[in-house]
Parts: sequence; structure tokens; C-alpha cells
Amino acid sequence: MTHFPLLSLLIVIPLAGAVVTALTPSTRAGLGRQVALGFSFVSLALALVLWIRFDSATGTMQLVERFSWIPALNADYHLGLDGLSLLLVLLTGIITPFALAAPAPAARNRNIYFALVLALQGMVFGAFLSLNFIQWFLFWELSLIPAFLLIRLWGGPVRSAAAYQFFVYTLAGSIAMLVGFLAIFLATGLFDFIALAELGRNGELTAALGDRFSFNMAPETLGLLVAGGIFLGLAVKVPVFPFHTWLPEAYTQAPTGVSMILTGLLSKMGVYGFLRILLPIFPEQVQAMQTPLLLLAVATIVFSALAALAQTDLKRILAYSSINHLGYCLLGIFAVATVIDPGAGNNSGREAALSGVFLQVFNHGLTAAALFCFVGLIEARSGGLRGLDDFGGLRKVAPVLCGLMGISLFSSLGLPGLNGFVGEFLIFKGTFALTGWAAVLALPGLLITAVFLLRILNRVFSGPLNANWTGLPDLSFRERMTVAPAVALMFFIGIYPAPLLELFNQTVIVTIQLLP
Amino acid sequence: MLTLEFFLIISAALFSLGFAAVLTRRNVIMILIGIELMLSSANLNFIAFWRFGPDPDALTGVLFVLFSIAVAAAEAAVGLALIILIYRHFKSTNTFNFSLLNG
Amino acid sequence: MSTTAAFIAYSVLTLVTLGAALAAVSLRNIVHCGLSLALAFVGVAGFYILLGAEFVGFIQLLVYVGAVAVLIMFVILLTRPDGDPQPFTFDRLRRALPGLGIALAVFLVITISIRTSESLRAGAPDDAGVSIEALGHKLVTSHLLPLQITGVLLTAALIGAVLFAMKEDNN
Amino acid sequence: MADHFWISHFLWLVPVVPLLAAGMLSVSGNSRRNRAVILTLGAQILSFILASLLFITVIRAQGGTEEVVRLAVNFTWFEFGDTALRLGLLLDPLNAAMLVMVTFIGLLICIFSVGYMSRDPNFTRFFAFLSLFSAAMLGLLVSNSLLLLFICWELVGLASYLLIGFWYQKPSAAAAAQKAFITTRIGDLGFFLGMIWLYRETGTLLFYDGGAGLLEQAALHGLATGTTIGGLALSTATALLLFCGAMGKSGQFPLHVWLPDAMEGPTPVSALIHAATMVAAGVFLVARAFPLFAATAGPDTVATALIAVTWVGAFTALFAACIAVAQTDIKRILAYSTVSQLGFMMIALGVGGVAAAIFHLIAHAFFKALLFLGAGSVIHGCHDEQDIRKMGGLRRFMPATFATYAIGMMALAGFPFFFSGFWSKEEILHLAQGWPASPIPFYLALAGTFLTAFYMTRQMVYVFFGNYRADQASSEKASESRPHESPPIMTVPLTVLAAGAVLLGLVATPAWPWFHHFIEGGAATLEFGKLFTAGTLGLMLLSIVLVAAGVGAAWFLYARTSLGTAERDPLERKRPGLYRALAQRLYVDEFYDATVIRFHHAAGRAADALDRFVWHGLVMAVSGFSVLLSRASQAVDRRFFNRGFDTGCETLRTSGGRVSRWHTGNIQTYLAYIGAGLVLLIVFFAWIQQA
Amino acid sequence: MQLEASHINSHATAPPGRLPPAVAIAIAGIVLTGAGALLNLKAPGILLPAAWEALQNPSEAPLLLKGGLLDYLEQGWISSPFFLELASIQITIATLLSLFGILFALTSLVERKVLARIQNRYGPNRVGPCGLFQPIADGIKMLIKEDIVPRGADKTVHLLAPVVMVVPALLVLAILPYGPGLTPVELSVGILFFFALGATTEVAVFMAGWGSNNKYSLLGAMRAIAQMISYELPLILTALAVVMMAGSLSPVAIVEAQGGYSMGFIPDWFALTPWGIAAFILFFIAALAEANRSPFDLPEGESELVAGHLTEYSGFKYATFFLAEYIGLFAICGLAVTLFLGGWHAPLPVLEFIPGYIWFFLKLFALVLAAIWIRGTVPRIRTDHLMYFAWKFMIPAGFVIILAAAAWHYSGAGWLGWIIATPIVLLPYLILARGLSNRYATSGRTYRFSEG
Repeated sequence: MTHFPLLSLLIVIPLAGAVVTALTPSTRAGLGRQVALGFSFVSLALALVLWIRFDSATGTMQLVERFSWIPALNADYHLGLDGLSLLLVLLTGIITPFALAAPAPAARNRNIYFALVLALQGMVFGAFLSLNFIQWFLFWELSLIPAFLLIRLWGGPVRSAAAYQFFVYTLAGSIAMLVGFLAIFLATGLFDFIALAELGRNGELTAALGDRFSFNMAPETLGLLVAGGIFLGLAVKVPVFPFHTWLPEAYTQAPTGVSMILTGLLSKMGVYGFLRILLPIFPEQVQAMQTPLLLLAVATIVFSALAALAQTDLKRILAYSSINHLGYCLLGIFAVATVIDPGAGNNSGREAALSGVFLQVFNHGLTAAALFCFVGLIEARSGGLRGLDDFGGLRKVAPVLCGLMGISLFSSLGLPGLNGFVGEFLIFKGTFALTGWAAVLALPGLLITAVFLLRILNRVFSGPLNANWTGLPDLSFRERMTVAPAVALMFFIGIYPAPLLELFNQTVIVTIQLLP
Repeated sequence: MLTLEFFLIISAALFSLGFAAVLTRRNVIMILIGIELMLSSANLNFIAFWRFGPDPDALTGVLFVLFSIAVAAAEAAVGLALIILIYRHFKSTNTFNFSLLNG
Repeated sequence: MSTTAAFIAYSVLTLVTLGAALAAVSLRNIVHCGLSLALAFVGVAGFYILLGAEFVGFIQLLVYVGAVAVLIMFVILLTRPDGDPQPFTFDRLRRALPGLGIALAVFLVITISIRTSESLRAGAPDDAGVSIEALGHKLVTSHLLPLQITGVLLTAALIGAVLFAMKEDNN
Repeated sequence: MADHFWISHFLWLVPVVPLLAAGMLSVSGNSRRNRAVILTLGAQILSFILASLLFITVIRAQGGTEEVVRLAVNFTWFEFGDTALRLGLLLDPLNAAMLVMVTFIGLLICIFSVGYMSRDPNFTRFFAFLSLFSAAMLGLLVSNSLLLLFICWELVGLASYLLIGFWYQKPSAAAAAQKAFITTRIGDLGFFLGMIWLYRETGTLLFYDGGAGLLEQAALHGLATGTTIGGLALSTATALLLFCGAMGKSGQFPLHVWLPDAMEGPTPVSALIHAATMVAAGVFLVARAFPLFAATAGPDTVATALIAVTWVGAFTALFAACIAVAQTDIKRILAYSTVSQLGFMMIALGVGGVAAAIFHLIAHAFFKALLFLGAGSVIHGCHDEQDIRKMGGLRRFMPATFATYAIGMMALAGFPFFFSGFWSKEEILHLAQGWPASPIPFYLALAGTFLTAFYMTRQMVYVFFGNYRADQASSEKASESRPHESPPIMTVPLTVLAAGAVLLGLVATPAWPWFHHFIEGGAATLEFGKLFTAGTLGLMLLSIVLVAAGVGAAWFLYARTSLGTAERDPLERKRPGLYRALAQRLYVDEFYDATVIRFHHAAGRAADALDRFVWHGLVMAVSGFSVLLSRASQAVDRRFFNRGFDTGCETLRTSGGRVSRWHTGNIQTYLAYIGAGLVLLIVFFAWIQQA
Repeated sequence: MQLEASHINSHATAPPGRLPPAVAIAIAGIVLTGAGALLNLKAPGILLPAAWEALQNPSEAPLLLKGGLLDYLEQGWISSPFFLELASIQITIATLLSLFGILFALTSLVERKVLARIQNRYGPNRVGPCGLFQPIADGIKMLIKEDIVPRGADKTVHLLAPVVMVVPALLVLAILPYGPGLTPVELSVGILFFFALGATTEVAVFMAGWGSNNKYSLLGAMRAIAQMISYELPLILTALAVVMMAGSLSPVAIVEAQGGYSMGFIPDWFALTPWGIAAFILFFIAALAEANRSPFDLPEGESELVAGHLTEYSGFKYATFFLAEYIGLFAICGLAVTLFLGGWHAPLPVLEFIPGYIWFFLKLFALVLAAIWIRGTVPRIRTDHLMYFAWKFMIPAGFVIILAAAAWHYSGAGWLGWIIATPIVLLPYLILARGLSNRYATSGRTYRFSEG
């Protein structure tokens, strides 16, 4: 390796920041937040540097750092950056300062809170950059710890249950995944994603599994079992219907900034896993199970939208909306696995779906985080109230808050001109071209999403002003500065998504070329 | 001609002498002296094996002994400090007097 | 060094070392034991030099004779033995017998093992001594970490020893 | 061609100018009223000038040739994979005419709004939304890409949402806005699906792309010949999906429910959006995609998609007209009238008359804007009173409004010869009559014509004739509550619109069908003889008779009786059941409430319950099972293993007591054991070696 | 240790006692051997040419003479190569012993004279011209004095102590490079050898202190050991800097590393570098302490401890201690010359014609004189100051010097090195010194009783 280890630096900076923040004296109010923000801006700057250094003309891994780490397990310290990773790194870089600047719990030990957020960022960076299962899994699991602590220590009234449910649920999924990977390792001796993807593409992986284990099963069944284990781990994280019940609880109970990170980053780790692991390494299996998987995706979309319709807690609505939006990602991912004639020019559909998934990942991270931030701002003003019917007519007293949140809501429901639309359009375009029925089934989701998001606008912002909130302050300058970048980005991506697409375009092409 | 076993036997003798001191003497300092002897015999073994070993250029034995000496110095310092402490506490250096842990 | 000289040196060193060691463990006066120990250390250093490891030999001299032995002496002076050295009695010998027996057994077992293993008998050493440059090089390259750790250990030992031996505060 | 089209390089400016105005207004404070007016009006004027220039350019380029002039400017939005997603702008007669109409009416309505909204605290925001609407609508018109069209389409929907809910503190307004957005979005889903389907089949979303476009021969041929589920041609299926969007936007049955509710918005909004322009977007979409709709049509067969369009339009036209008869809200009557007129336009499109539809659209835009603004003037003058039963005799209080409103009413009702509505409706009836598929739409349209005349006359009678009835309710504040004429800033636009409503008819008479040729190519010649062909004349006479009958019936029913809130409607006295059904809008909303909405809420609750009880229950069951297991294990441990362990421990303790004698506490003893052990071990190993 | 002038003077005129038989036998043996050698007829033929050659080539003279002597022995007396080697060693040892014996005698005289001059006295001036034979008289007196052993003393230890003391002191002379090719034992780890043997001196001091069974002896020994251990560290640290720069533990290599002259006339001695001068000063101070020389002679401070561990020694044993201490001083000064003052190298290129060993001894003697001078002028320091000085100034300063040496090395050992290394040395020196002086500053002395 001849270049400077930028990627390692990216992981280290937030962790160092966490330490520094934790050690910051808590006597000066706000100092911890400033320090943490400073570090998060440094990592954002580094992410931007990566973007500049990144050569978007190739789809291969760049800035690779690889050292032997655990020779006995054939596990290397292997970091690399492609369009997908870079996209998520950028997202992480953006969301973290956003979350840090969002309303933080007013409890003591706020410095620890900020430090944990930074630590979480470091883990997430690690997960997005790792190219080796062991290493990736390490970050994946380690990210649970700060997340758990953040929910458990600073969460809402039933935080304990939510935190444990979140932790145990995710851990259970991870164990399934770990078992799957152990099987792979025993069969192939590999943990490296790229090498495994190679095997998966050639179909040698299934054969190797068949050679290594018998269990009186066909190799295909074994492959399905292994893929199923990994699917389970990822599915809990994303989450996929019906493994999503932890999510509303966790998102609702978590403090605002943590909700933002949970929805903006941690759920993306699941999608990332689907894109980095399941799809490249198990194309056969995904193809074999495509119909059920697509049905699951559709169920995720439709049921979560419907469930959101029945909620009265703003955070719960947003949580379900988050599931719904990730459902579109899943839809696109599973549709991409369709077997198509090579050379028929049909790749356009796959490219559209995959590009859409990538975009949707970014957009949802941005929009959902912004929405949670807004709810947090409202909550901070109302003293913890965030029921759908607790408000009314807020537009009168807080026009800026309502206007910006309205923009975010419209972005979330996929209004053209805002970021949400482009991704959804591409996903649906690709999915429809590949598996039309799934797209059609998922379509009502778009409508229901609109219904419940407009309900928020209607109940909270419109109508006669609730007498309790006549003195509700509008956004302060600092708060405006917190949310303004996100809103500006929504507009920018909605109007001119080309830079973002260019960033991962080659990765999309390469990923698709590698699919059978 | 001197061969390896010459030195090994010397070393074994040193070790046994030290061991005997550790086993039979009642004075803590004497026990420490025994231990030092045993350590020396180990070091001697290292040097002997290095000298007669297959790859003297690797200097492994020498390096080991160097570190061993450093560690032994630390051990002696701490051990003696402990002895002083024990002495202050029990006003004795006889091991029969410090069998508090006797089951 | 010629074989004869080596033999002579070996013989002398054996006598000195083992004699001093025997004295160190058996003398009744504890100060004499300490002094004999120093002599035994000198003998061992001599063995090192005889074996071609001059550097280690002088280090042994510097550390063991110059520091450890002196330290032991200091401690001897700082702690007063329980009463005067007791005169030799058969009763004391009887009590020491199991220990002596075990030590002797250990010696015998080891010696027999050495004597019966063929591999230890072979191999004439070629006259390759320690190259200081090579040693230093190895210390700061491949053995850098142990070196550092040893430094830390010594520092810790220094502080620990000082703290132990410091006079306890009465309050 | 490039010489003629230098102006087309500024095509993009037409939507962008109002957009910039909207952007600047949205970030400026509410107190900057002057800036808001200047920016909005400036943007509108600029757009209007540009649109006029474009229009003139197209006219000159058309120059009487048979060819329809089309200029497409396409560009890449972004690239995904190896594919470039291209968007484009288009200039052709269709949208050139629409552009002029939209910008002109938009301008007038903006001027009117300055007066109408002058007392509103959110004045600036209103103009920001208005500009946004203009931008979206103009963008929709100039787009050469189905995707860009869809984007603008949605933005139009957003603007409509914002404007309907402008008085957000009224819960009904907020609800209406939501209803509008969601109802249109239902249609939009069809549009969206149709769009991605088209994209899948043709690989492009551009309308015209030098032969490779969606609406060009190659693609259409492929679409028309390919079939899909149920034997439908691809083109038919996609066209029907697109038509879903059009139905939503243009308020066609069954998605019309939002349009009357949308009257909760400020009246200029109703005028601009829900009468003149936005609702026309659906019609425009069908007109724009007409080649697709008509792709399966042979020389003597009618395209399936168009049959659907015709039937939906015809049904809506009559249906809405019926409902309009029994409404008492001045704006609702107009709203249902709009729905009905949009039905007429759909009929026109369905029977193949794009030009007729567009002409009716434009004419309707003028007189409906006129009517709405007049209604706004009335409401303004009556202190925000919208119930026609509380008005009456206003012709004395506000003569200018009355005059212009009358013109608008006559245009809408199709009074013969001097009003644009007469000619445009005539054209539609004419085409419907000649439609080979079925004669029924024609009769439905005729019924609609009759009802239109009826309900408009009824409204006129209620509002402008008789005595002012509001005084009865609150006589003590009579002087204050006396209606008054609106200021000139409101009446001047009315006058201009009235002039337009009258004069526009001249460009599309059968004698000089300039407009048709402008839209469809070819040169228009002035031939008065065409007026007197048998079909035309007969139809004209029939139409005149129907209108007269409608007016007469209404006059007969309403002008002679006393009207008011207290009294029942004359029609109600005669046919109470029918009237109630009509007044309740034929229970469509109730039907939806009972079915779709309730189903959704039930489904939502079900999904929530599924989450809360089934899935969460499953998780809880698993965790409960684990807890149970652990309890059991604990019990087993305690009862069984622990007891055994205790016994073992006891044994160990006693034996340990014995063994502990070895444990002298003296390290040396231990070392001795170690030494002995070492010796034994070595001996043992040696013995093994030997053995 | 000091031989107090008054003490010597009071015994100077003591009547000589009987010659011990052992000495008599030894003298007889030497005379007989010399006579036998002269009687061998081959001697002139071999020895005289060698002497002639040596005269012509003074810088090679010692080697030439030794070579001649060995030739002679080989041809006339010894045939076994083993014994020939032994003889060669013996010749070297004998030369060294006689040389340092003479130096010892000379120095003891010079010291007394110089001290006397400093104290405005005459010093010894009775025995021989200008008191030149005073050392011989003292020696004879010491040898024939009664050997007193206290009753409670541990006789063996008491006896062995001076032996253990003198053996390492003599042994370390073996590695000093006296001139080009004039190193008795060219040991690659010579410096280490020096310090290793130097460390054994502590055991000897302990033996002396403990074996005397006298509380003054014991306390003096403890103090002396503590002091020696403490000052051994800066000694080794400063030597380490030199070793680092020379890249060798061999004294010969170190001297050779200081061989050149920069700008044609400034010798490349380590003492003439910024770190080197600091190291040299530090080394010399530590050396004085190591040799228990004033002002660090408090283990033997008569005002507190009578004579420290030497209290119970007299006669031959005392003389042995006396000898050992002086030899130790010579050895450590010789090491200082080797390490810092360029060993046998001439201070100026033009003076290179003078043989190297002469330069070495000149420098050595200069250092000894400096030590004497310091003894005469600097007051003895307090025991706590002594330890504080070692641990709080000398050792940190030693580390700083190592740092500075490294900086010097890596900045190219030129003017840049001066700019960088000087502040590295100077600033901590000043800071350390200041800290030390502030903490133990004594306020201006007030004379409460003398004034008024």
C-alpha cells in the first residue's frame, strides 16, 4: 500500500473524537457538543476529500488498505471504497453532525451522549468500508453497543424495553448471519467479500458448501439455508417485514439524535449488507427465492404504510414510514436479481433499479433524519408531547418550522423536485421493467405514504391554533442552520441528482455485470 | 573438548542448590538468594543452548538472557522491597511467621 | 582460546561458581551468603564469557554483582535476622532433609536426563562470539517491543519498589 | 427553421421566471407586500410576453403549411448505468396556445388577487404559491418528456394543495387540500405506472425525439401491435393508465370529488386553478398524448382508449351538471359546472377533436375565470358570503360585476352567436354526433347543455335578481353589511376577461376554423358557407333550443317565487327526493367514506394490530418461551444439580479438610511439592519412553 | 579517601621496623632472575637492537621493546607458545603496574604539595630533594606498620575487602588505550567491562564496612554505596552518549573516532562538541563522586564518620585501599581522556610528532591535577544534597545529553548541529539547575552574633 491510509483515518477520527468528547469537562455547557461537532465536521471534510480523491470512472475498489490481520481465519484488515461505500460514507458524514446538532437530551452526562454518537459514527464508517466479513461483522456488532447505550440511557419512558428489544433482536439476527458465514468459511476458507462474490458468481460457492457439508441435503438447499441465515441478520437490521417490530419501539424511545442516526445510518447498514453481501455472494439463492423475497418487500411497503396510518405518535408514524421507504430499497434490490437475457439491452432496468436503490438509500437517510429532527424540535418545544392530535395550527406560530418540515414531508412522500422522487422513480422504473407485478403491488404504498404524511401536515400544522401552543417559538437561528443544509440538499438532489449518480454509476454497472 | 552438557550440568547443579535453599532456608532473604541462583542457572542454560545451538547468529538466547536479566533486576528490587515491607509488618524475616494463609 | 585454556578456565569457574553457590545457600551467616552469592554471580559471568557472550557476561556483572547483590546486602542490613545464627543441630538437619532430598532428586533427574540424551553431547561450537552491532540491531528492530516493555516494567518496578519501601505514613 | 425559432431558446425561461419569483418570495418575510406584487406580476408579465412571442413565432412558422410545427429541445438530466435519462422542452401549436392562455389568465387573476387578498395576513405567501403554480403549470405545458410533465404535474398538485389549504386555520380547507392531493394522487399512480410501463416498452419518455420519441411512428407502432393482459394493446393499456392521471387532475368521475371541495381556497385560486388552468392539465395531457390514445385506431375503427375517454367524459358532463342544479354555494355551482365542462372536453378528445377540446378549454378558461372572479367579486362585496340563498338583487349594488358575470354565464350556457362557449360547444356536439362508436355520448352531452343553461340561470336569479336577502338575517347592521361594488383592480380584469370570452369565439367558428388548423396543421379559409351546411345548421338550432329551454325552465321556476334560506328550493318543492340526492352530490363522498376510506382505516388498524399483536406477540412468545426455559433450567439446577452439588461439596469439604493439612501456608512446602512433582513427572515420562 | 597531611607528617619520622620475610624473598627472587637474564649471552644481541630501534621510533617504542623482550625469551628461555603468551601478558602487566605505581607515588606527593600550596603551606619537603622521596618513605612506613583487626570483626571479610577493592581497579587498566596499538586488551565491549568491574567496587566497600563491625564503618559504607550507585548512572549515561556517537563499545574505536581535525586545527574530540562538553563536565563530576573524591568524600568525612569504611583499617590493608582508590582515580580519568579528550591524539596537528602515549598520560595527569585542585578549593557537600544532585540533576541531564547527541548526529555535526544541540543541552541544564537552586536556595547568611 503506497497511499496514505485515509480510510482508516476516517474510522479513527470519530473514535478519537469520542474519547476527546468524553474527556471534555462538563462544566462548560455546550462545550462537549462543540467538540463533537468539530470532530464530525472533520470526518465530513475527510469524506469530501475521499469524494474528490475518488475516481468515479472505475467501479472497482479504491484506496484499498489491506493487511494480514488474523491469518488463522484468513481474515485481513481490508478496507476499500467503491461508489456504494462512498455514498454511504458521505451520508454518514452528513447525518452525524446533523444528529449532533439536533436537540439532545437535557440530562446530565451529555458529553458521554455526544461521545457515543461519535463512536457510533466510527463503527458505521467501519462497517461501510470493511471488505472482510470478520472485520465488517465486528463493526456491525460494535455499532450495537453505543446504539444500545444511547437508547437505554437517554431514551423515552419505556427505553429499557425498547433498547433490549432492539439489542436482542438485532443480535439474534446477527447470530444467524454469523452461522451462515461460518458455514461459508468452513466450506471455502474465505471471509473476503470480493473473493466470495467471485465464487458466488461462478456458482462455486454452492458447490463448495455441498462438498463440505452433507446433512443429506442438496447443495442448493444448503446454499439457501446459508443465504437464509444471512438474510435473517440483514432483514432484522433493515428491517424487513415481519422482522420489524423492534423498530417503532426503538425509534420512538430513542432520543432525537439517535433516532436520526438509527434511521439515517443503522438501517442503511442493513441495506448495505444486502447490496454488498447477499446480492453479490448469493445471486443464485436470491434468484431462486425471488418471488417470496419480492412479496416480503411488497409486504414491507404496504403493511408498514398501513400501520403508519393507524399511529398517533409522530415518531411512530415516521418510524413506520422509514420501514416503508426501506421497503422500496428492498424491492429494487430483489428485482435486480431477476434472471434476464444477457445482451438484450435489458440491463437498463437493472441499472435503473440499482441506481434507484442507491439514491433511495441516500435520500431516505437524509429525509428521515431531517424528519426525526423536526419532530425532535417540536418535542423540545412542547415538553415531550408529540401526538398527532396534541397540536394544531402550528403554522401560525411557527411558519418556518412548519414550512421546512413540510418540505421534508413532501420529500418523504416522493414529490418531484425533491430528492425522494428520483430514487423512487428509478426503483419503480427498474422494478417494473424486471418484475412488473411487484411494482404494481407496491404502488399503493406510494399512495398510503402520501395519506399519512399529509395527515401530519393536516393535524399538526393546519386547523385552528391549539390554545396550548400560542407561545410556541419558531426555529431559532441555530436550529435553522441545523436543518437548512439538509433541506437544501433535498432540493439539490431533487433537481440535479447527476453528481450523486455519477459517483456510483460505475459501481452500479460493475455490480450488475457481476450478477449472473 | 567442552560440550553442551558440561554447562548444563553446572546449570542443573546451580538450580538444585538454589532450589535447596528455597526449600530449606527459613529466611526470606535466603529464599530470594535461592531464587536468584535458579534464575542464573536458567540464564546459563540459555547461553549454553545459544552457543551450542544450530543458529548462534540469531542471538536468540543472548537476547533472552538480556531481557531475563532486566526482569530479574526488577524482580529483585520489588522482591526486596516486599521483604522490607514484610519485615516492617511482622518484625521478622522467618517464613514460619508468615503463614496467614494456612488453611 | 585453546582447548586447554578453555578446560582450565572451565574447571576454575566450576569450582568457584559451585563453591560460591554452595556457600551462598548453606552458610549460616546471612551476610556471608550474600557475598558468596555475589561471587557465584561472578562465576556465572565467567561462564558467559567463556561461552563467548562477553556482553552478557559484563551485563551480568554490572547488574547482578553491582546492583542485585548489593541490594540484597542492603536489605540484609535493613532487616534484622531473628536472633543470632543458630548453631548447627541434627534436629534442624532432620527438618531440612525432605527439602534437601527433593532438591537432590531434581538434580539427579536433570543430570541423568542430560547424560542420557545423545543430542546434547554432540556439536562442537565454532568460535562465533556476539557481535555487538548485530545485538544492538536486533534489540532495536526485531526485539524493539520487548525492549520497550522491559523499560516499562523497570519503571514500574522502580516506582513500585519505592512505594513499597517508603515509610508508611502514620496517619 | 432555426431562424424562426430563436425564441425557442428562451422556452425554458417561461416556467423558470415565475419559479424564481416563487423562490424569492418564499424566503422573504410576510411584510414585503410590494415586493410580492412586483415580483409576481413582473414574472407573470414576462412570461406572458415570452409566451406571446412564442405563439407568434409558431404562427409565423406554421405559415399555412400542412405540417405541424414542432421544436423539441432535449437534454440529459442524469445518467444511470449506461442509460441517460433525458428530458426535453417542446414548442408546438398546442402548447403555444395554451401558454398564452395560461399566462394571460394567470396575469389577470394575479391582478385581481392583489385587490382580493389585500387584507390577508399571508399576502406574500399567497403570491409565492401562485407563482409556484404558474411555474409548474407552464413547465407542464412546455415539457417534451412524460417524466418532466409528470414532475410538473405533481408540482401543480402541490401548488393546488397549498392554495386550497391556504386558509389552513379552517379545518375544512385543510381537509379539502388533503382530499385534493390524495384524490389526484390516486389518479397519478395510474399515470406513474403508465409512465414507467411506457418507459419499459419504448425505452424513452420523450414525446418527440427526431423519430425516436414516444409519440412518433416507430414507438407507436410497436405499442399498438404489442398486447398485454386481456388482449389489450399496449398503447391502450398505457393510455388508459395515463388517463387515470388525467381523470384525477381534471376531476372526471369517479375522481371528481376533490374539485368542489377545493372551493375552500381563496376565490382567485378557484378561478385560476380549478376553473381555468390546472384542471385543464388532464385535458392537455390527453391532448398531448393523443397519438398514443389513438394509436390503435384504424381508418374505420375507433381506438379503445378513446372510447373510454368519451364515455367517462360524457357521463361526467351530465353527472356534474345534475349535481350543480341543486347546489347553493355560489362557488360549488361553478365547480360542478367546471367538472361538467371538463367532461365536454373529454368527449371532444374521445371523439377525436383535439382542436375542439383545446378550443373549448381555452374558451372555458376565459369565461370560467370570469365567472369565478365575478363570484369572488360578489363574495367580496357580500362580506365573504357564499350562500346564494342569502344574496339576491345584487345587480343593483354591483352593476359592473353583474354585467361581466352575465357575459360569462351566457358564454358558459352557450348563448348563441356572440359567445365563445356557443361555438366551442357546438363543435364538440358536432363531433360527438358524428362519432361512429355510439350515439349515446351525444345525447348525454345534449342533456348536459340543457342542464348547464338551467343551473346557470338559477344561479343568476338567486344572486342578482330579486331582493337582497341578507338584510333579513341581520337588519341592525344593514348599512354596514350592504353589498358594495369591488374596486377597479378587481373589475378591470373582469372586463378584460369578458371581452375575451366574447371575442375568442371568432377564431374557431365553422366559418373560419383558424384555430383547428393552427393546432392540426393546414390553412384556414374564411367560408361563411360552412355555417349553413345541413348538419351544422341543424345542430345549431337544436343547441339553441336546448339552451333556451334550460334558461326558460329556470326562469320559470325561480324568478317568480320568493327565495331564501328559510324557504325550500323551488325544485325541492317539486321533487324533494331527487333534489336531496343532488344536493348531497349523489352521495359519492358518502360512498367513498363508507368504502375506500373506511377500508383504508380498517386496513391501517389491521396492519397496526398485526404488528402489535401478531408479530410482536410472536416475538414476545419466543422471548416468553426463552424465559420459561431459563426458569425451568433454573429450577432443575436448584432442585437437582445444586442438591447433588451440595452433597458433592460436603464430601469435598470434609475430604478437603483432610487434604488441607498439606496446605501449610508455607510457600516452601508448596515448592517442595512442585519439585517432587517435577521429579515424578520426569521419571514417569522416562518410564513411558522406556516402555 | 584522604591522607591528611598532618597525619602523614606526624609519622614521617617513625623508626623503620623489621623487613617482613616475604618481601625479602621477593626481592631476592627478582635480583636472581635479573642476574640470570643478564648472564644469558644472547641478551645483548637481541635486546640492544630493539632498544636502538625504539629510540629511533619513539611512538612505537613500547611495542618494539616488548617485541624484543619476547624474542629474547623465545630464543633463550621459553619454547611453549602457551607460556610465551603468558609471558607476554606478564610483561604487559608488569609494565602497567610499575608505571601506575610510579604515577601513584608521584601523585600522592603532588597532591600533598598542591594542597599545601593552596592552603599556603610548604607541604612535604624533608625526604629527598623537595620531598621527592616522601612517597617511598610513606610506603615503607605503611608496609611495616602493624595490621590491626578489631575483635568483633569478621576476619575473612575484613581481609578480603581490600583485595576485592584493588583487583577491579587494576583490571580496568587493561582496556585503556594508552597509544596507537598500546591497548593491553582490545576488548570489543571495553567500556562495559570498565563499568562492570567498577560496579564490583561497591561489594568491596560493603565488605569493608560490614566486616569491620564498626558503626562508623558500616554507615560510611552504606553512604558510599548509595553514592556510588547513584553516580554510576550519570557516568554510564554520559558514556552512552559517546558510545552512540562512536558506534562502538570499544575504547580503541572511540579514540579513533576522535582522530581528525576540523578546519585543520580544531581536534575532533567529543569534548569539543556542545553535547560533549556538557557530557564531559557531567562525567567528570560523576567520576569524582565515584572515586569518593572531594567534594563528594563525605562517606569518609572525618567530621561525621571518622574515616568511613576505612576506620578500622591500617597498615598494608590501608595502603591497599589507598592504592586502589588512586588507581581507580587514574582509571576513571583515563576513561575520561579516552571518551572525551581524544585519547592519544595530539591537540594540534603540529604536535603529532610527540608519541601518543605521552599525550595520553599528559591528559590523564592534567585531569588528576584538576581533581586535586577541586579537592583543595571546593567544600564538601551535604549528604541529602548529594543524592538530590544525582537524581534530580545529573540523571535528567544525562538523558538530555543523549538527546542532544542524537540531535547533533542527525543535524550533520556541523554549525547546524551547534545551533540545534546547544539549546537542547543548555535549556534543560538551566531549568534543572534553577529548579534545584530555587528549592534549596539559602537566603543570605546573617551573622546574628558577630555583629553589634
